[in-house]
Amino acid sequence: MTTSIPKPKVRHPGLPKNAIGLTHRDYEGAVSTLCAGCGHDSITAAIIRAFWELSIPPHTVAKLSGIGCSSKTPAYFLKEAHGFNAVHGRMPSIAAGAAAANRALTLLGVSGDGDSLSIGLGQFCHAIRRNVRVVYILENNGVYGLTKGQFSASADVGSKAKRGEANRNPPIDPVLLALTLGATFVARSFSGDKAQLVPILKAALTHRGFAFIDVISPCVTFNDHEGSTKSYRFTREHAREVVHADLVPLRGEITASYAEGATTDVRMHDGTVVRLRKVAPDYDPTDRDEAYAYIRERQRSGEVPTGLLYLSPDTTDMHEVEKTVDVPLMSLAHEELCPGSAALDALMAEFR
Amino acid sequence: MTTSIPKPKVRHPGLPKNAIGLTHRDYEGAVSTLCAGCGHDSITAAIIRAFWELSIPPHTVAKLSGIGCSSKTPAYFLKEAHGFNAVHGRMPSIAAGAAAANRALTLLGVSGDGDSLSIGLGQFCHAIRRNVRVVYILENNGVYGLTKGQFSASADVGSKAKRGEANRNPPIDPVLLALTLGATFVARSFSGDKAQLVPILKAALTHRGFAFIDVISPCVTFNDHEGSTKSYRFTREHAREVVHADLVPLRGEITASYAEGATTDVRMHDGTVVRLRKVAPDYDPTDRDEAYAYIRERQRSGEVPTGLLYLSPDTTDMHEVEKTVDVPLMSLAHEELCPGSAALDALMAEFR
Amino acid sequence: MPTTTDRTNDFALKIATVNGTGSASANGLLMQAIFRMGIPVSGKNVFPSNIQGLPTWYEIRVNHRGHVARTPRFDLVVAMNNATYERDIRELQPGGYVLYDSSWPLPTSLVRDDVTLLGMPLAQMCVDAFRDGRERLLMKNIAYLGALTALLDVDISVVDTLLEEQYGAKKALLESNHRALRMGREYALKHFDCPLPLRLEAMPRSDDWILIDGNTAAAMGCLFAGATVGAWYPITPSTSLMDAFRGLCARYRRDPVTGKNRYLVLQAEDELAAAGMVLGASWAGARAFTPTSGPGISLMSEFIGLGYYAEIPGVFFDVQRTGPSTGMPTRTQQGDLLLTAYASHGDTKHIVLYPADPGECFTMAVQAFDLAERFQTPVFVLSDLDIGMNDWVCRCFHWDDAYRPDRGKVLGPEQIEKMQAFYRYLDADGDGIAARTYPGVHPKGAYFTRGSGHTKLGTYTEDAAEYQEVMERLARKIASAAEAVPAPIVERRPGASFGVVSIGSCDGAVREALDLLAERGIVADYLRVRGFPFHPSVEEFLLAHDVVYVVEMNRDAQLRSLLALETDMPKTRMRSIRSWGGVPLSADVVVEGILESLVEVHA
Amino acid sequence: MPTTTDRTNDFALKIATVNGTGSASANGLLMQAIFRMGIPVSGKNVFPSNIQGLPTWYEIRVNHRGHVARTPRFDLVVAMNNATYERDIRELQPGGYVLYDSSWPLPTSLVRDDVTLLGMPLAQMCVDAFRDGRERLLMKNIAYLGALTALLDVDISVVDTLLEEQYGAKKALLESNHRALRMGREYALKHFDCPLPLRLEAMPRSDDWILIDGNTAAAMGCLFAGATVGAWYPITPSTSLMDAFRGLCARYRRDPVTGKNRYLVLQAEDELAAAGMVLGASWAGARAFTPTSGPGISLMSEFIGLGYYAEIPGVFFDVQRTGPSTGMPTRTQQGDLLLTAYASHGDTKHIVLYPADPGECFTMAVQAFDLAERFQTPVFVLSDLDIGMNDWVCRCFHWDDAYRPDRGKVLGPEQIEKMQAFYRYLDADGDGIAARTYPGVHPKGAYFTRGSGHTKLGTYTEDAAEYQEVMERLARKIASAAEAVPAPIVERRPGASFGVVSIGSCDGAVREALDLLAERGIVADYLRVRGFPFHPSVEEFLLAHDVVYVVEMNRDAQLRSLLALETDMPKTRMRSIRSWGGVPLSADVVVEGILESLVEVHA
Ligand SMILES: Cc1ncc(C[n+]2csc(CCOP(=O)(O)OP(=O)(O)O)c2C)c(N)n1
Ligand SMILES: Cc1ncc(C[n+]2csc(CCOP(=O)(O)OP(=O)(O)O)c2C)c(N)n1
Ligand code: SF4
Ligand code: SF4
Ligand SMILES: [Mg+2]
Ligand SMILES: [Mg+2]
Repeated sequence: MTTSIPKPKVRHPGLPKNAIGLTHRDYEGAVSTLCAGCGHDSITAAIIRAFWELSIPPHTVAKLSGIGCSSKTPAYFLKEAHGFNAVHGRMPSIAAGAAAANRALTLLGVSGDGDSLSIGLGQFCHAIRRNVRVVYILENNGVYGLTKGQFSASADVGSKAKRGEANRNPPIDPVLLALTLGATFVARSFSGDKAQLVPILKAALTHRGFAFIDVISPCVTFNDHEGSTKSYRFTREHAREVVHADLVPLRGEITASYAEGATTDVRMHDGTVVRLRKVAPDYDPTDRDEAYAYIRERQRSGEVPTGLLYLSPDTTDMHEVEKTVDVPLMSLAHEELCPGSAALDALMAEFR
Repeated sequence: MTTSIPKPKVRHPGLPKNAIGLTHRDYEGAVSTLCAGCGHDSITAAIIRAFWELSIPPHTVAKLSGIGCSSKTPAYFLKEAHGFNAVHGRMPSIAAGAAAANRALTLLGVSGDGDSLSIGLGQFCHAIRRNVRVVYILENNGVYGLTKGQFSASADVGSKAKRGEANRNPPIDPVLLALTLGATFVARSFSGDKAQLVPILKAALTHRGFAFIDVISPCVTFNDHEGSTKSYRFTREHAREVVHADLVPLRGEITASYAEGATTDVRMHDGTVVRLRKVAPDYDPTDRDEAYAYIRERQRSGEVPTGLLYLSPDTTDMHEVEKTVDVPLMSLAHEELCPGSAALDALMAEFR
Repeated sequence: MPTTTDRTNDFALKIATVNGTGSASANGLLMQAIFRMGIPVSGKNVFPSNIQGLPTWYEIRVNHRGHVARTPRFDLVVAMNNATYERDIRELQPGGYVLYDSSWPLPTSLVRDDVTLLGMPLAQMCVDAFRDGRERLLMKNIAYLGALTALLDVDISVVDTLLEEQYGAKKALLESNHRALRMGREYALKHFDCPLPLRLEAMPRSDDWILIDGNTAAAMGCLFAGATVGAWYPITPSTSLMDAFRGLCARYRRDPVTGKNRYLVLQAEDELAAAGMVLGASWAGARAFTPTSGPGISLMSEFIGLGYYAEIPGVFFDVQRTGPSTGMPTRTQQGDLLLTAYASHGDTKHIVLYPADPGECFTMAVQAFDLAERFQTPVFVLSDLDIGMNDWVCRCFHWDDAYRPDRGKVLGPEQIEKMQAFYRYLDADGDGIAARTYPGVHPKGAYFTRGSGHTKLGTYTEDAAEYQEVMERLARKIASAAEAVPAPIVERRPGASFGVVSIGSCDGAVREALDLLAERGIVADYLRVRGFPFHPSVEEFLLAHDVVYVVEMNRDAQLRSLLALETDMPKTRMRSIRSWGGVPLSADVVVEGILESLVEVHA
Repeated sequence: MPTTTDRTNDFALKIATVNGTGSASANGLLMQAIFRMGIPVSGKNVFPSNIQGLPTWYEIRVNHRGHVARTPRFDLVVAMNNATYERDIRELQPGGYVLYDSSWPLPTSLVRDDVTLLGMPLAQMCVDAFRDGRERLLMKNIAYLGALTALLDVDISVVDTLLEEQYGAKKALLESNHRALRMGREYALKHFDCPLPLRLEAMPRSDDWILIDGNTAAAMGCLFAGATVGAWYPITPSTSLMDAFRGLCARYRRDPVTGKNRYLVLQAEDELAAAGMVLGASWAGARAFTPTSGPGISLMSEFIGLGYYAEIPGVFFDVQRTGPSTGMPTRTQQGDLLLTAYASHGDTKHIVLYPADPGECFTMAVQAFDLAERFQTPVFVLSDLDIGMNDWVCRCFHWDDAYRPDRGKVLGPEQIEKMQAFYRYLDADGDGIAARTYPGVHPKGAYFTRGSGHTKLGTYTEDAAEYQEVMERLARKIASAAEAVPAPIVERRPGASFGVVSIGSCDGAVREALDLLAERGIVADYLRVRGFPFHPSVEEFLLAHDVVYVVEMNRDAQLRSLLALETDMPKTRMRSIRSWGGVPLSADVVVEGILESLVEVHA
């Protein structure tokens, strides 16, 4: 569990620097105001790590969220990045708009299970469909944290509330949903497993399109008790990594060798290679239907399969689909946009 | 193609009567104002047929819809049933409320692909999750008919608009979506195939829970041209019935015999048996994952699988989940609801 | 047989047909031909919320003095829909004419002895002249158009040119149209007393006039203002605005080298998402807009509040239609005046522009972007179905190449670099407007945009004083927009005994009414509001008159309410005149309303 | 050392802690103990929109005359949060006291020489006395409570009883609480000059008083009114309303034989769905309601318009919070007055009730269902965070067993059977209200509910006259509700020179202010509005005064706007007094506001 406490004025010359000369601290944000032990804070730490490792200039990132404890977290990382804490459940449309305006921004969306699967379900699904380029993290704790512990739509049947009452509505599984809707990058992880989450985040950041990461992120205050299926303990006991992602950077080389069939390499648009190490050798993480069937099968046997579960080898994001110019629309000069008086005069003739 | 033109004042003594003495005409509504040839009108005809055959008293039904050409159709059948033409995309919540208030009503919801898969997607998904008891028909034409032909979210990639432009966003397949969300009754049919649709409707009406029927229903005005994948022609050529439903009524008997493994019988709550005749003998329409995988596989080979694709053998609807009394809540007398002055006085003591 | 006085270039006609039968193009041709003859004209398309088979009307009014507001007094009815015969003939003025399809006899019950029946076996003629079923249906429309050219003395060469322009490439179609046109015309010339006293006479024509609908004009405004992101969910009567924008962009916004698009139109999943897309795109530095109608504004309400409080620009076109709820989607109204002024929960107030015609749709669309970015807030452009979807004769649009978008206070990387620290909500200039930065520009420019309580430094707060400080600035900021919105159009007339105030598409009818009243010696000053918060001159005008008539198109006198709320004019001095059944206002309503009220006052 | 005058049963204190540390229960115990001593008291919980670790305050005011509106003038601060020391000590009145945790030294910079510091090593004491970490944290709160019992002279036996009632079954917990309480009390008795001049003295107590929050009271109203369907989406500060309703139903709505539920609560996926569920259930014949707050009302706007136009009942509780957008969700305000009165696009107007305290939350909840069904329209109950979530001393609620729900005009099967034909929107009685039928009841009762244009017979229309006929009836119907909503509370005082109007939770502070002004010889009449459309007596009151002060809690004077819009009172005669930073109104604001204005007028 990490709480990011930036001390902005103090320089730490001893801290390791990344390729652009920034330290880990340069990727931090304000002090977290979440409950001590909240899973969301660990995800924040993983985000900081991933951006630092990839040497992404913080100010080229925009952090977007809805409303909820999870949605507060963008304040706790990348203080040099613009943040947008939208209204409840509607971050995906803000993301689509921001992506439309400036395709050069790296968009990171953080949401909760209430935010994405209840009030925001429609927007979530349509952002997938539109393949908006955004790394979309769903910090999934099975409850509404900020409004004090109601079941969310991801709560499993039989999972118990703090006061003992069991949830009776079937859960919406965001991973299966994303696969069904044709998402091009689908992962599930656990806030307690940074070793798994950081590489997934890095892979997501190289993905051109909607990169979806469902992260089980226990709510210590309202959903970490006996009988909950989103507790630290339950998740630790039931999570099974089925695909591990490693990032082979542009000019990098992975030297370790793996058994035949144990890995699948996917080359991303920018040339980076995502190497998927699979637990089940016959599992193909680039086959949507296989991924779906495999996850369902494991779930039936009580497991929570995790990892970069599906990665589409080819993907066209919103801008490619819409054939927009390569530069950000917001950077176009007035002259490039306004046809001018001569054009108007000519146009007017058509209305005479 | 049928347009229902009731002639309310004229009695037709020669018309066949159902078990409660009503003729087909008694299940009709106002004259359709849809375009001649619209698929939706055929669905209307199938609905009339199914209700008549099941001898359901029209006034025990409530017809619900959103906004769109499809959503207008409840005016064209069951004139003796209350109708509720809600706002765009929000019929599922009206259905949940109406079901909550009066569990004795037979609820029939009619929606469009714009209505259910765009603006109403969230409500649609959550009604499935809640398992509200309603027969939910999605009259799917791949376009927004009423607003003149924009692509809807069910339009296939590459499907062409009337003016030639091709759709580039991946479709939301409502059948796969419903399966993923745990719907307990999932069917797909074609407005042009009454022989298939009527039995599905009848089976749906006996289902205790959310019975979902996606009906491809061509829009002759905006989406029935060459290049459309929701045209009459395309659908006729690509639809493949994979499961045919027959209803074996309470005291009925199906005499025809089928080859081993070619049928699956499912006994509904009211004792009715739904007999599922399968094209693929090894296909189990009561297995959600098998259904999903099978549909995907057929789709990859360019087919549109139709029929009662999945039927959950056991299902608990919203009222069962919530353990409400057996009678409609709206029928409870004031005395059964109001604790009265003595109870209030006693309660007050707890606040002193 | 009844007689009519000479009505050259001064009459109204109505064409009653069934929708989906192709009458729109014939009607449009007539309208355009009259326009090309230089005669002031208006056309109102009264269509059902339905795709095919229901009654639809096209109303045309010509008036040489330029009064082309809708009139309910028709001199000629082209009665092509027997389902509405009764109503159509009933609504005809005494002395009027009915052109009908005599392939079937007219029910005798409908015959009025104070009108002239002009029967013409149109269906039969088309069956005889054309082979294909669909063609027979369509050409019937062109045939009645042909008859009308004779009856009304339309310059046939103008119609020929129009047909040529429209179908030039499609020879077969052109030929059919020509044939049908001539057939109708010749029948009329032969059988009727052509032209009728209701006739047209070409007037001097200038290039200064165009025929255009408001949604197309607004789309041009978006194009010229440099909007790059449009997000929308289809809804009548706003849909054609985005259609037009896409059409224009396809022509003007393709990169000449790569062929790639310099715009992105997002068909959103609903209006909530469309609003979010607009705010997201504006926040990220694009000019973004959404066209919608009343139900959409209701759905966008939460996001509108976010835009107000987090100070994010955005342009929202509300092409108003009739009614609360779904209402009558194909009828016009001005029912969203109160809603747009104060949309969303909590204390909010918004900038709203009120165009009166397509010309103002064009200019105000551009102004809306400037105001939205200058004041960093959502701006509404409140048009209506009549302006948006009907063709209007307007002065030609002009563009000033010196125009540069007012992007408001946006700090560039150099400016940010020079700053000690950047605080998003700090009113450095004392004008209520704080500078903003775009994401991705500079590390020091980063801040956290949120709809929750924040201080002037941009940090989260739950402190009363800090919260109030920002909210008070917002109130000042929006109040200061009163001077920036378009000033009202004011016409003072010597000897005026009262004032009249109106808004938007009421303009034409009110002006006509004022002329009619003036003819009777009743003189009034006139003001048309064009923006909210109201320009100071609005209050001045009001206070300068003992009595002001407020003319608008909604049930609850919403403009009067806004004026009562936002100016010092006592409500008692503002009398309400309203027309809100869904059809455009006509001068009669205003004249009668004022006369009745004057009588009351003097009684 | 400073001195204070004797302040027995007349002072205010503030307890500053960190949320999530368990102080709420200690604070509640103190509040309850004072209540049980028969002393008028109020407690305001000022908490952050956060779960753990941020500053939170609990303010208690006692006043033997019954004035328990919030006061910003604190005589004692229990300073348990060093993050807010500075502010907490700054806000103390001269002569006041600070009880603080002296386990760590108080920064000298904070020391004020006009207040008395009472240091007590609470953390240390708890470390010594308790083993478990969590227990040490929790018991610190009970220890300061113990100290307060000594300092304020709280009847310790009352606290003992309360602990017994609360933890009776949990022996270990009870023991710890007792021990901590005694430890704190004894320390104080030993080290401080107990009691302080700020002390409590039991007053005669009657069973007529209860301590309750408004959300619980509203839930009771829903229970007793016979509501069976509740639909909601969680949102602060309305969440506890549905929690309470479910709790009550679990006790009172189980079928005694089957154990099955006579209610159904639907946790909706969002507020739009919650509104749809309410309308669906009401349409089908149940009494249905939803609790929400401002953002929820914005999201429900489209459905509210449908309810209005299609005439479907529904009860909407808006427990108001601060701000536009997300604002300050844990602060109070009256910012939705305009929104709820006219919510949704097009011409609409809604019935709204304005409770001032939990007692009215109970009665008005019941009235809301009756009004909604009688007028067949959505009805809002506009509470706020202060009323909804804080405990208030109220008169005991009573229930009249003769009460029968007013279901409005609903035709049963026999009545329908007897009719020639049923027309849903026909105003048969001339009162603007048409009879309705429930689905499933009778074939002849069927009709088509829709938000699109319809005639009085219930059929679809796009005709102006038919459309207007129904809309005009709706206007009449809602106007007639003015006589049916609760009449305002009016207090006329001899010699009054002006009037004061307020609303909702402003009541206590305004009453106190009027008393304070009266002490200075400034006498005013008082009216509190309780319903919208305004009861005719509201206008009477206004017009009877040359000047009326309108006191409310929002930035834009929304009540004053509503009064200006809906009555003939000239705006110029209504002066606005507002407090809108999120904390409940205090009498000072009103007194100062009126005094300043009087000076201005006389200057
Ligand atoms: C329109 C609206 N409705 C309701 C709320 C209240 N609300 C705030 S956060 C939240 C749920 C948060 O749950 P989730 O997204 O799972 O986030 P978590 O707190 O669990 O991380 C709700 C209902 C709101 N802010 N806005
Ligand atoms: C809030 C709102 N937005 C937009 C509309 C406009 N609208 C009416 S129907 C419709 C789409 C209908 O498409 P679909 O549901 O597929 O029905 P179809 O007409 O194709 O049967 C739209 C966008 C509306 N009525 N309400
Ligand atoms: S309530 Fe739960 S989700 Fe929210 S901060 Fe605390 S632990 Fe995290
Ligand atoms: S537009 Fe299409 S969907 Fe609508 S009625 Fe016509 S054919 Fe049917
Ligand atoms: Mg959550
Ligand atoms: Mg459709």
